[in-house]
Amino acid sequence: MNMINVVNTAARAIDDVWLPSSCSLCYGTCSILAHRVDGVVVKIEGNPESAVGKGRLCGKGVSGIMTHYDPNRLTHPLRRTNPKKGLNEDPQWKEISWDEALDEISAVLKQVRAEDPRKLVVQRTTTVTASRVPFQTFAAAFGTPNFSVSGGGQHCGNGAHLISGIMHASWSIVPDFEYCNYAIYFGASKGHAAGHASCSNMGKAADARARGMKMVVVDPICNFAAAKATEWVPLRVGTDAALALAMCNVMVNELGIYDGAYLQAKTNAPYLIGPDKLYVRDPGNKEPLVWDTRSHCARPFNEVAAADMALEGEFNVDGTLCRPSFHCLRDHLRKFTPEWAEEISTIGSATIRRLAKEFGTEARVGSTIVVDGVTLPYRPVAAIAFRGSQGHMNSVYNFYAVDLLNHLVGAADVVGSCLGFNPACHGHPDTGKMRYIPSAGPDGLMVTGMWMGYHYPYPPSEPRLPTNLGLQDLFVLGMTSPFLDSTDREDMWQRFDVPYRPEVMVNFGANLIMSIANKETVAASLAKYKFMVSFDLFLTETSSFADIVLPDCSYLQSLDSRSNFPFIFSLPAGTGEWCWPIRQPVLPPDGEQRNCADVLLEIADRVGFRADLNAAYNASLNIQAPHRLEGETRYSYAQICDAELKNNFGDERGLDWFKENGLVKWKKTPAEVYWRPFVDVRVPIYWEFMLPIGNKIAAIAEPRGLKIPMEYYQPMPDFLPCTSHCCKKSDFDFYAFYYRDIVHTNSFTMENPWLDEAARLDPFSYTIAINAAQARKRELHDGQLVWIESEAGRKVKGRLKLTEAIHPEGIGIAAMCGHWSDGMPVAKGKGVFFNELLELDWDHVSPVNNNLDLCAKVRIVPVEAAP
Amino acid sequence: MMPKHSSEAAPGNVRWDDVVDATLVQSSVMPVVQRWRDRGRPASDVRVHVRLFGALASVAAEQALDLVVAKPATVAAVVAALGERLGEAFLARVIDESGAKQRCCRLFVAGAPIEDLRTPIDTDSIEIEMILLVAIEGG
Amino acid sequence: MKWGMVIDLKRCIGCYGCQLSCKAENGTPPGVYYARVLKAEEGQYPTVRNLFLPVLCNHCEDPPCVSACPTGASFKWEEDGIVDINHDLCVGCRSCMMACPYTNRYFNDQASHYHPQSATPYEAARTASHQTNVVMKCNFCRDRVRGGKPPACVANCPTVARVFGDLDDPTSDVSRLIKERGGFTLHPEVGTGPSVYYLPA
Amino acid sequence: MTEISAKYEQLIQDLRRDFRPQREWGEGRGVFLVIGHFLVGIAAGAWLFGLIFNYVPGLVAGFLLAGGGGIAHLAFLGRPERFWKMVRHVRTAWISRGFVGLTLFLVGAMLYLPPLVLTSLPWTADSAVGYLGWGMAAVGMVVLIVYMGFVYTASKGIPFWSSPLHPVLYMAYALRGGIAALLVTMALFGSPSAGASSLITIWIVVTAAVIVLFALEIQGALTSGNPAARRSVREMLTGRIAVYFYGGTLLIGLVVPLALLSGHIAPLGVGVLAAIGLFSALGDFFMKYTTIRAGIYLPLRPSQIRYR
Repeated sequence: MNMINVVNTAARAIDDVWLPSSCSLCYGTCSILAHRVDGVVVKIEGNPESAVGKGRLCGKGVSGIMTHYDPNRLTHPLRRTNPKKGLNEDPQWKEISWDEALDEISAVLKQVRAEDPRKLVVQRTTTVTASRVPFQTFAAAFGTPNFSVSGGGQHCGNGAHLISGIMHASWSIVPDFEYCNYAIYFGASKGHAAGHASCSNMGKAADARARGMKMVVVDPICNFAAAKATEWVPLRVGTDAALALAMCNVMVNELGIYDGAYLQAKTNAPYLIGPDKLYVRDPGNKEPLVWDTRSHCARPFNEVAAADMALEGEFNVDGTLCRPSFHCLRDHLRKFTPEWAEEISTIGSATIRRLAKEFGTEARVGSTIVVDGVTLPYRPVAAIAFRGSQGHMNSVYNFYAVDLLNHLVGAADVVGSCLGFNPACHGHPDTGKMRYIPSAGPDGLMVTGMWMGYHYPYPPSEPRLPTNLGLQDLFVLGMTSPFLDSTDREDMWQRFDVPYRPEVMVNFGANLIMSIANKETVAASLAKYKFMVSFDLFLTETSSFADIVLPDCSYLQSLDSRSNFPFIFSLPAGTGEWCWPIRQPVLPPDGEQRNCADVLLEIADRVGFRADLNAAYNASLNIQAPHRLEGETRYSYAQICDAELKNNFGDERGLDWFKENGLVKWKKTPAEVYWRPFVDVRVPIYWEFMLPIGNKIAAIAEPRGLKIPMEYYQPMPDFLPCTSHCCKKSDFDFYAFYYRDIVHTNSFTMENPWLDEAARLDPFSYTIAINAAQARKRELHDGQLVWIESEAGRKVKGRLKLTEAIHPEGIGIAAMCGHWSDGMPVAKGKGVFFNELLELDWDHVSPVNNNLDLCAKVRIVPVEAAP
Repeated sequence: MMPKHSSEAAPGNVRWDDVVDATLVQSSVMPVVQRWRDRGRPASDVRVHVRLFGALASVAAEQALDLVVAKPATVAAVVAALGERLGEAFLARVIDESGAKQRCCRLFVAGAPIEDLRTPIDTDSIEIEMILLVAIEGG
Repeated sequence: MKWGMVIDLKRCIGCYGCQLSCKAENGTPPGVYYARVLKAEEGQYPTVRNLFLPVLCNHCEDPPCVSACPTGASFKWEEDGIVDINHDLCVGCRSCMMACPYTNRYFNDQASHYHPQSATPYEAARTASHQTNVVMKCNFCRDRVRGGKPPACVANCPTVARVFGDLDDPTSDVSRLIKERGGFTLHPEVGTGPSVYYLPA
Repeated sequence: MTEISAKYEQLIQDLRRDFRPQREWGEGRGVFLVIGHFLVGIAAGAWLFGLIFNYVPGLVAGFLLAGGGGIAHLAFLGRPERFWKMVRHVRTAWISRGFVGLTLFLVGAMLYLPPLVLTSLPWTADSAVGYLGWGMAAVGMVVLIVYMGFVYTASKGIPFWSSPLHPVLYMAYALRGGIAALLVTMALFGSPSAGASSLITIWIVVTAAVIVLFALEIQGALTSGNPAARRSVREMLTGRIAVYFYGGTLLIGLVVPLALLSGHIAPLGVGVLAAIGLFSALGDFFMKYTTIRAGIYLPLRPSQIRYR
């Protein structure tokens, strides 16, 4: 707690300061300057010194003051006195002291750790990136693999992050706004709303627009990105793969546009594929073979010059007839004709051909450009996908198909192309720390140099009988799992003989009752925990299931030594600067509020695993001698941050230096930004590893009665329908989907009265968007109160907003509104709780990465007659 | 409106591998591809002090133990020795089927993080720390 | 000199950064918006345009609010053309609200704060000082501007859609942009001569 | 829901509308402005006819009504304690002019009127002071009759009001109101020399004029091509204030007086005439009330945006 005392005195001593820190209204974590006068924060502005936000903030960022000063903030630890847990149970909170709280928590954790540490589930929100290290580290030291980020991953990333990782060595992808001339977005808003590096990207995208970058946005609703696009292409919800595959087909088979040199040198396109759909390998070193056109024989890929590798043709290798994977892909694509895609996506075949031609032509295959004196490949096109397109049963193929557009024309991490967020960093010039570069893994395929967890996307680990509650050790291509809360979780655990059950949850700020799926399902799983402790700012819908709620510090009262590291997460991509800002407390805690990171340290002390925690911090922060945390020494979180900073930037740049200066930055070089030509790695345009993984999973799951649909585990992408596409119920004629509103972050910011007011003034934030013509046809009127009812009979109430800017089959709702907790009175009753429409079970997740299907077939039932 | 850079774009099909000198960066990167082929091989002996943390500690009977491995020793040899002493369940968390170190397992030899199991251990009574980090992340 | 603003509708993405940074800068009470963002759509599915239109006081050359004001509370600074309100003079007759063709004036009729239970320390410091029962509106953050900073909404805009400068100076960015990109004003037919220009989306 | 938050909720809803109604004048405390305008208008009319017919009770009525009107105005102001500051902008602001007019009128009336009704005062009506008072009141009266319409015409934010007909219409209201006031006072203090018959004739003529002018204004708004003005008319004829228009303006203000005038209901006695006056005055109130409530702000139409 010593940090806090420092600030306490500071708050009185200094009476007019601008302190550099970091925003936390969303995971974009832009750099801010907080203006404190007489101990009151009177303004928050962007920090112009920083590359993260460049001194400018979105509406959420400037409004943080009202979240911090919310009188509904918790100021004392609370203990529930009503043992019954449920959606309609009042916990009957009673204030207790920190000592009582920590004693009870420690006692419970001590026992669980002795029995089986895996019974502990550590849960955190994605909104506060700074919570990642303390909570992951705590879980690791405690000894549980059961870590979750509630809706995060299941909604926005098991597909996007997995494939960005495999194909771009990064967490997400964006166009190289500085040089890109033609970007096509599939259910993404990068640069136009929420998301990673959101404010920085808003500026970069605007510059690109002003420069004349063409942007096509494929989306069922025309908002945010689509509103600013040169062309909006409305499609049927969840059919993105159909369009992308048809475009690939037109480019490769009708127009013959593809970057042969790239495919030869940087992908597995030349690898020979046998009739079993697998690589044909060298009998000796087991490396995949390619056909050497010079010596007219098959040789290991790493022994042949790229230029000599055959991309097409049929070859006989020791009696097996095989073809390069590109040849297989090219043939595979033929069946995805624009006419076929029109049936599925409702996008005209002529439009599809035009888009393919535009994308292929704009790619300027073969061209180069000089940047900072370095000649580099120039591919000014980018196909970008994110949550929207990958939030379906077909999560993997939807994203994979879209990204194929980039790889076919070599538009991957070169000038003007699709970029990963900073996949390669040569390290800090003074210390050489933070150096990471993608490298060649098994079969020469790329292994990312940096990742958020240690569950790397490639090489995928071996599927095995799961011991994690989320079954990630079976479904190895998944990250965040639905099976911690799903209706069928107990079946799954029994099916796979998971030897234990979740008993205790430590939750940081996640409101999982709202952020995953329908509330009944998640409520049922939460109610089963024997003990739950939750760190919260307010009493959320989820904290009402906790046994103890701890009053957390807001971001203006907290410390974080690595606001924007790993750089692959939320540092703007493209040219510019590497930037390492910190977050520092600007205000002291109110009442009994305490910083969660310090509380975790104290719990570790009381439970008695401080040595493990120190070791875990050393490991997760890469702290090395002489700054390593030693033995059982009781460091404060401030001391740990100080150690990390000194470890990375030298003794002279410790916490005090950073508090003074806010950040360290240094220039990016072309070899870092446009790293791909510089690094000898290949990415798979043919996912040969899928088939074996699928078989291994099936071998484990099917004897235990879980059918693994192998069509999802084929090496090449396909269009596979969502459950909603298969719904034939009459009068269920709309696809409900959600989008991320620009004024709100997850379920959190509705409690901020400024943002709530802005949302209420917005025509869409709290309403249900429906195609005007379709509404009139059904005699539905603007402002009419209706039920949106899912196939499964779940329903949400809201007011219609008639608009021309949505697909005729679409129902668009801004995500995660509709709070009901009295602990968040401003948010209560505002907007529509979309997630209520989502089922949470095996039938509604991708069988590959377990990403939740985020669309639902619904019908509209008027609550009241037209106003 | 044409982008300011397009004029500089040269025509003709320039090969990727001709554009830049791939060794520029490669030379400074440890070629990881080797890692998956390697297996450590022991021969006469050296004492190591091993400390296990987190989940590893909970599956292992002992949290701190001394081992003797044959010279010239590698970390791989130590891991193998630990496997024999602590069993398959333990080993499965440290290395995968191919014998490569699990990503989520972090190893420190005398305080320095190591990725490569071939890292030699020549100095006597050296300390090795091992911990599993949480694999999953989302958002 | 004459301060003016150019808002590039091609850059604006309707993030509400202006509306909210304005609130943060001026501590305006609930229901008072010096800056707002309007959204509307044009055309019919599928050829529809989604429009984001940030609005604020236009600081007109010939402001009807000023001539309608009986007390001179609403006035125009001679030296920089900013239309401002002297709240000590305002009697709250609201004729300026009826006179403004841009509905950018608000009557602060009650001391109020955002959280029903109490005013936040921020509001105590920044909102409480506003007079009640008077009319309020944007004054181009005149104090910031005189301190050499651009208005809060301009400084904050993440898409750099807002440019602030001297309309009398033909070489200023605002003058240049208006000329080069065909800047236009809202309701030119009313003939008030706004100092806020928009660039085509 | 408290009154404040109700108003706030209403504002949020209004700001989302394409056509935002003005609510500051005519709703809540804003109704005092309508009352003020109404009373002051009648007052000026009453004074005018009081002078024409040389009918002191009429003058007294005018004075009292004006006083009431002044108080109503104060009740409307956000900052009544600062009312005197309204003299500052006579040069441009019609509200200032009205304020000055009212002040002149009240002061003048206070100088001219007392000697007419009270004896044993230090001065008489035909003394210098009396003449001064007469003059000030006369000037004030003219200003009051003229200014009001211009207050609305100057409201560029409300297209429905900014019609050039408005001032004339308000002058007509003033006259009609003045007659009404006299008809009522007659019932109490006996008819003036000229007699009721001529008053009724004038009433009929002025009423006819009001009807014509009002019709012209509506027609003007509908044909002005301004959507906000058209919307205002819609509000008045079929919208949220139609009830006041039909019930108040038409029924009370026109149908009832004409019915009474026809003599079928009761013989045209002083009482009936007073009733006619009363109803026609009420009708005028509703006519002003509905016009004000029907005010719709000029919309900020994003469709003005051009594309490149």
